[in-house]
Amino acid sequence: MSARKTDDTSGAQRPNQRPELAALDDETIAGALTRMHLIRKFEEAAEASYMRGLIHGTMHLSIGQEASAVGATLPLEAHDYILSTHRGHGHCIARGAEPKLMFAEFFGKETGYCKGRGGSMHIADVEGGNLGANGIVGGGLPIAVGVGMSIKAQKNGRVCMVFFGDGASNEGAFHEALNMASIWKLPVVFVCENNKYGMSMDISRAMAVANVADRAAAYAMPGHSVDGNDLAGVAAVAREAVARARSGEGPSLIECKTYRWRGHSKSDRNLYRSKEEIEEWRLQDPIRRLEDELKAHDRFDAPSLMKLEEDAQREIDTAVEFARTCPDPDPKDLTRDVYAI
Amino acid sequence: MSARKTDDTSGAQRPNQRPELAALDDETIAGALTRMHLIRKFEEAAEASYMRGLIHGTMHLSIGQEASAVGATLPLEAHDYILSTHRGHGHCIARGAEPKLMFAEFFGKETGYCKGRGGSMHIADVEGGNLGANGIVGGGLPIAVGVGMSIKAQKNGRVCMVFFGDGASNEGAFHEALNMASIWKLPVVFVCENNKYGMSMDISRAMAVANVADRAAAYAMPGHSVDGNDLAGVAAVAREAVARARSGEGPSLIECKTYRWRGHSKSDRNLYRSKEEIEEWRLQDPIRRLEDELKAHDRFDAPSLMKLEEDAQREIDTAVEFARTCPDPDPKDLTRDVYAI
Amino acid sequence: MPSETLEATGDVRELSYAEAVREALGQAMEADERVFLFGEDVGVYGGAFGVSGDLVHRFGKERVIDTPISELGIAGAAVGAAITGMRPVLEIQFSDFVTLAMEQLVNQAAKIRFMFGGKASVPMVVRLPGGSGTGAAAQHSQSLEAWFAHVPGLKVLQPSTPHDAKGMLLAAIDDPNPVLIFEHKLLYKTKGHVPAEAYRVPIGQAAIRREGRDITIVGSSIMARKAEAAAERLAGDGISAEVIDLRSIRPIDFTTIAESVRKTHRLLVVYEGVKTMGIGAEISAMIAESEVFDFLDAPIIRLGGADSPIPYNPVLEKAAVPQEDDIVTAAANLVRRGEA
Amino acid sequence: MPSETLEATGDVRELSYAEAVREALGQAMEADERVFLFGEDVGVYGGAFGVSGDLVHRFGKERVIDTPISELGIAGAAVGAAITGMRPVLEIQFSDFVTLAMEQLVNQAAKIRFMFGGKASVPMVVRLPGGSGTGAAAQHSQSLEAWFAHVPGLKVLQPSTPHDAKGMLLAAIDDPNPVLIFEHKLLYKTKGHVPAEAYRVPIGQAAIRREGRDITIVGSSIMARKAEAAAERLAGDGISAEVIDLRSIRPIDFTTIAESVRKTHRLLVVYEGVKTMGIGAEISAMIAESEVFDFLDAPIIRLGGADSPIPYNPVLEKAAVPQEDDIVTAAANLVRRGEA
Ligand SMILES: Cc1ncc(C[n+]2csc(CCOP(=O)(O)OP(=O)(O)O)c2C)c(N)n1
Ligand SMILES: Cc1ncc(C[n+]2csc(CCOP(=O)(O)OP(=O)(O)O)c2C)c(N)n1
Ligand SMILES: [Mg+2]
Ligand SMILES: [Mg+2]
Repeated sequence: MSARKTDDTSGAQRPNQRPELAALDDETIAGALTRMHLIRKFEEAAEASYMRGLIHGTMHLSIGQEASAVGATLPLEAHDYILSTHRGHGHCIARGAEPKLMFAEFFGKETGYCKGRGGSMHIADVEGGNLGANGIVGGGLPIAVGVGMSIKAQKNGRVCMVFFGDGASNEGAFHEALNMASIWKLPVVFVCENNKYGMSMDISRAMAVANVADRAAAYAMPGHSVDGNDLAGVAAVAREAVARARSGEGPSLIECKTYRWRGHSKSDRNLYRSKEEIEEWRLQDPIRRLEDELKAHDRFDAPSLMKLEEDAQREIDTAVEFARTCPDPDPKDLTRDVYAI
Repeated sequence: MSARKTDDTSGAQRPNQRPELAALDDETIAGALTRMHLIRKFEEAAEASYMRGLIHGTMHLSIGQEASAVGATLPLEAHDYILSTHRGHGHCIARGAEPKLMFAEFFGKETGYCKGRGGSMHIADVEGGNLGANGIVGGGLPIAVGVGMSIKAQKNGRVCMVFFGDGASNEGAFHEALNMASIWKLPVVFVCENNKYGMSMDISRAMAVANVADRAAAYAMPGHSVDGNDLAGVAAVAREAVARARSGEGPSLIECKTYRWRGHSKSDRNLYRSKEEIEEWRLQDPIRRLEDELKAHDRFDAPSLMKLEEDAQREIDTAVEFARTCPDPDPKDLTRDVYAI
Repeated sequence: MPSETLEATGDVRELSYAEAVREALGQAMEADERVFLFGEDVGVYGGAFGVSGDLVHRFGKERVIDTPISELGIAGAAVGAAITGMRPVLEIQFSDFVTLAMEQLVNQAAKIRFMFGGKASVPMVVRLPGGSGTGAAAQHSQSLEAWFAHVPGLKVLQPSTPHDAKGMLLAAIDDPNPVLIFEHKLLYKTKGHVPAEAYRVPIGQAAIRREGRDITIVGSSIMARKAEAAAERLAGDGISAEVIDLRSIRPIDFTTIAESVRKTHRLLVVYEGVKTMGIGAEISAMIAESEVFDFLDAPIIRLGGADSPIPYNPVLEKAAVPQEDDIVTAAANLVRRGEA
Repeated sequence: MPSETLEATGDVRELSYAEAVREALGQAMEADERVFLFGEDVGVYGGAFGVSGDLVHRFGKERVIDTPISELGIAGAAVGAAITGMRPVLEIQFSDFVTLAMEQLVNQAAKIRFMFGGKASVPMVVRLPGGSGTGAAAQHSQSLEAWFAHVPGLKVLQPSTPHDAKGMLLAAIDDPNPVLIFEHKLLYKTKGHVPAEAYRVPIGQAAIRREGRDITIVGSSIMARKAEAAAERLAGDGISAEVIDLRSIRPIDFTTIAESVRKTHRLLVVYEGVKTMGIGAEISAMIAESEVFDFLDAPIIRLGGADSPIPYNPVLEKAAVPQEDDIVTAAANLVRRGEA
């Protein structure tokens, strides 16, 4: 989905709809929905693969958070950059990664994005503008500052969007990065996916302010807190922040309030939250919410929505099959990629 | 100076004076002035010793910042803690350290506070509640959190006051420490001595907000910005913050706006600031300002003020003489203090 | 596990390594109210590796404290608590994250006592789960203990058995200095005999896990266990290997190693950290510069981690650190070389 | 300084080490607009040790960038700039402060290429003034280079002469990998011959500073200079010492050292970092496990920093690191021991 399309109408042709939704044309919406489905199906297949013993390490699933990944990246252009997190499958797919190469990575295959060296927590596609997931909470934040410095030095008009969690916003790296981006007016958009927990730590125990976005004040940068399960709402806020970044006005902090349906990782026994809470948030399913709204406005009918979902499922099924049959790396190549020559 | 004395009048007997000054009785004022003189004279003697080759390393002088060190610590009680910085001579003296043992340390002598192992940047007096200067910018901030945890666990009613500079407030340590102190409502008072520069970096280049105190909002803690060259003003704000900490309501952030007259350290050629700026700030001399105000209100006459200054000078002169004649450590004791047994 | 049964007294049970650590924590907290536990998800979650388990329910949230994700801050908090009368035990969730806390551990914890002329002490313990083998890739699998062995003022331990995990942790909590304990993640589920009482395993003493004549194999952490298994196989080939479990890497028990090498004339050192500048380098160098040098009949061989980050793919991951087979082969080669 | 005059071509001047570094920076920035310099007070202040000097006036504030005091952040910024086409050169004001930046250097810079399957590179340079001797005490005097020599993915240099300071920095800026350069503060004012053109000193090659027959002395950074001076004195006592300046500690030039030891049969390694787990441990271990072992006539002796933080008092401070006298004594003892 290109960002230009999303701005074509300003909702003029869709007067009954709230402006955030009206701003997105049908093609854009279809593309966004497809990506949300791909993310959801990717995660489900990842989980199933884990159960079937196809996966060696751990993984962090973002089911329930699809609107934030897809909405935030919607205004990005092809040459823009993202930096992602340990819970990064969604950001990858949102940025246009190929699920089959992601699965290949996930299965540790030589054909994977990182030739099986990185795995779930390190999927990257530098050529494609995805500068990598990160196993270190908050690890991408200072890197984003440097990317912003590059963009500024190279005057190439790009934008860098960096994702991180609510938990990450208590790392010193958060503070240093937002401060530097702000003083140098770097073209960086900081997107906090506040899913209420840093592993088992409820955000209300981990910080004294109500919103991560409140912290933007410490850097004199705009802070937006948005319903992270509302694709159109996230996209609207992101569009503003990306435009601001691109025009040289500096960084913004966006907080998407959302929720992860699954445990933090496979070792999580959900001792720190209630079934009721999880159930409540499942009712806020970002995909169903968007579909329902589109149907209510007669923009898409049920069969065409169903088709988007089925197509996504098929792509994921094919991707898993592709990945399973790919070759493992050769141990003799162990040190091949340590140094560039 | 005990804190109890400072609260005896609430200024009732000194109606013409602003409340911050009125709140301080004569004994308190005399004690505070003495300490400010001691700091000033200590720093001048330190500088002179450096010129005479008595000192081996570098040093960071706090001339011009005396009101912040003395004012902030004025409400502390004997058993309270402080943590200081690389520019820490003033905090030490304010907390009641003996100049002769400080000079002994400064000259690297076995009789110094740290037996000559620490030097200017590490003067500590753990028994006396001074948990140490710190060579690492922001290094004391996370330590203060742990001291706060101790106080809370031991329910001993103490308070920990930690000093740091404007430059330090851009370290990740600042963010992590203020956040933790806030969520746990620890009895910590964060005192930022904003002297406009972190070495050569003007605060307006180093951060985008106007005041360090503005950052308190990110931790839902009170933030006070105060004229750091006004002893009475600093003391008033500190009194409030210390009381808040002691009563279990949690930490505060105080910003004392002040200025260092000397260069950052001995290698500083003052290329980053103008003579005019330095001159302007010299007119804001915290000692003379206080003296003038006291004289204007007829609380002290010129001769008694002069005597305080002369006594301080004498104490410093004696201290230097004492320190010069003390023995160097014995190299065979090099590893003696590495491990506790 | 001969040394365990030897050292055990009183009521001895089979516990996992993780359970042994938890038991030590519980006993220390029961015995001394200055002791408290903190770190990310050590509370109701029970710790990322289940080590703290139910401790929060036994001791309450004031003594088993979940922290924000602020590694530098929590390390500094440990320092502050330690110098003012507490006995903090900090868990760094994965040892890789200690990269964020180096300042406080190295510049503050390790140096405060010295910088203050011996007038303060910093009795804190940091537990650091480390090592590869779980498919967690390059940023969650490192073995960084060698860095800390380079820092005067710290003590650094690598217990390899449930018995030592408990006894060394209790010794560390007693110790008036900052002690770092690297726990290999793959050891958490391994079982062994653990006495019920609160015993101490002294810091700075290696353990001879198996006596032998032909070669000394020094292993640390999980490699001590692999070395034991390898020695068993070597015995089948007629090679008598003495296996030393290093246990403490700062200080290092030079005497035990030196005596063994004096007897066997050959030394193989096995460790999981990157071979270059890993702890085996120090052991080799200590022996090579001592009088024991004259007793050596063959070069001192090190088996350490490959010169690469830890890869995700499990085949590569295994290839990146010494395996039992590698130890058997290296030991056999070394013995044969000495004989040729 | 024989090797310098040997390597020099064209216009050769006397420059200080600091001037040589500055010249390299200026030439790199002139030749390649991707190169930029940043760090705390590198701009109008000219750098804490005066290294950047007037560069901000020559290249402007966009390319010589003062940063806030945020070591983790600036290290990460270097990584981000490097992976997106720039060639950042970062100054960490004192190498001690790198303790705050380990995460980005070790988990990110060193591993990104590997974790991404070779699909990215991280061409960045970090300059780290280090070492003792200035009375700056324990938190401003460390020699931490050994830590980084333990990290695959990094390159680590310790030039000891103005000539190498310039040539190795230019090579580092060309290098597509993250390169850390530890500069000893006491070397900044030392002078030496420096060619005017932009030459490179290859990374990974040690330099033989003096040829000899009786003993090989390997020194790194300032200790290479002290070893040269010691060798001169030893010559007066009839001992012919070969002096090798290590220059690069990751990778280490094993071949040059091995060849020398094969000839002299004795090895003394001198470095300022704490002896235990310092770089001398690796050199000793490399030799002890190689075929060169059989050529050794005496133990491999290491002279390194004392097992203590660096003290403030100047007498203690000197006692804490190897001095010229120590080198002379150790070398003489070693040669005599071999002969006895
Ligand atoms: C520096 C660091 N500390 C701790 C961890 C372990 N860890 C991984 S994810 C996580 C929780 C992160 O919370 P948040 O930032 O809110 O992201 P979320 O998992 O909720 O998406 C923790 C503690 C880590 N990977 N890196
Ligand atoms: C972590 C760290 N970074 C850099 C330095 C070098 N340094 C010492 S003081 C200083 C400036 C500190 O500024 P500020 O916090 O405002 O305190 P001030 O010197 O103005 O009192 C710097 C950069 C240091 N000591 N520690
Ligand atoms: Mg979260
Ligand atoms: Mg300042």
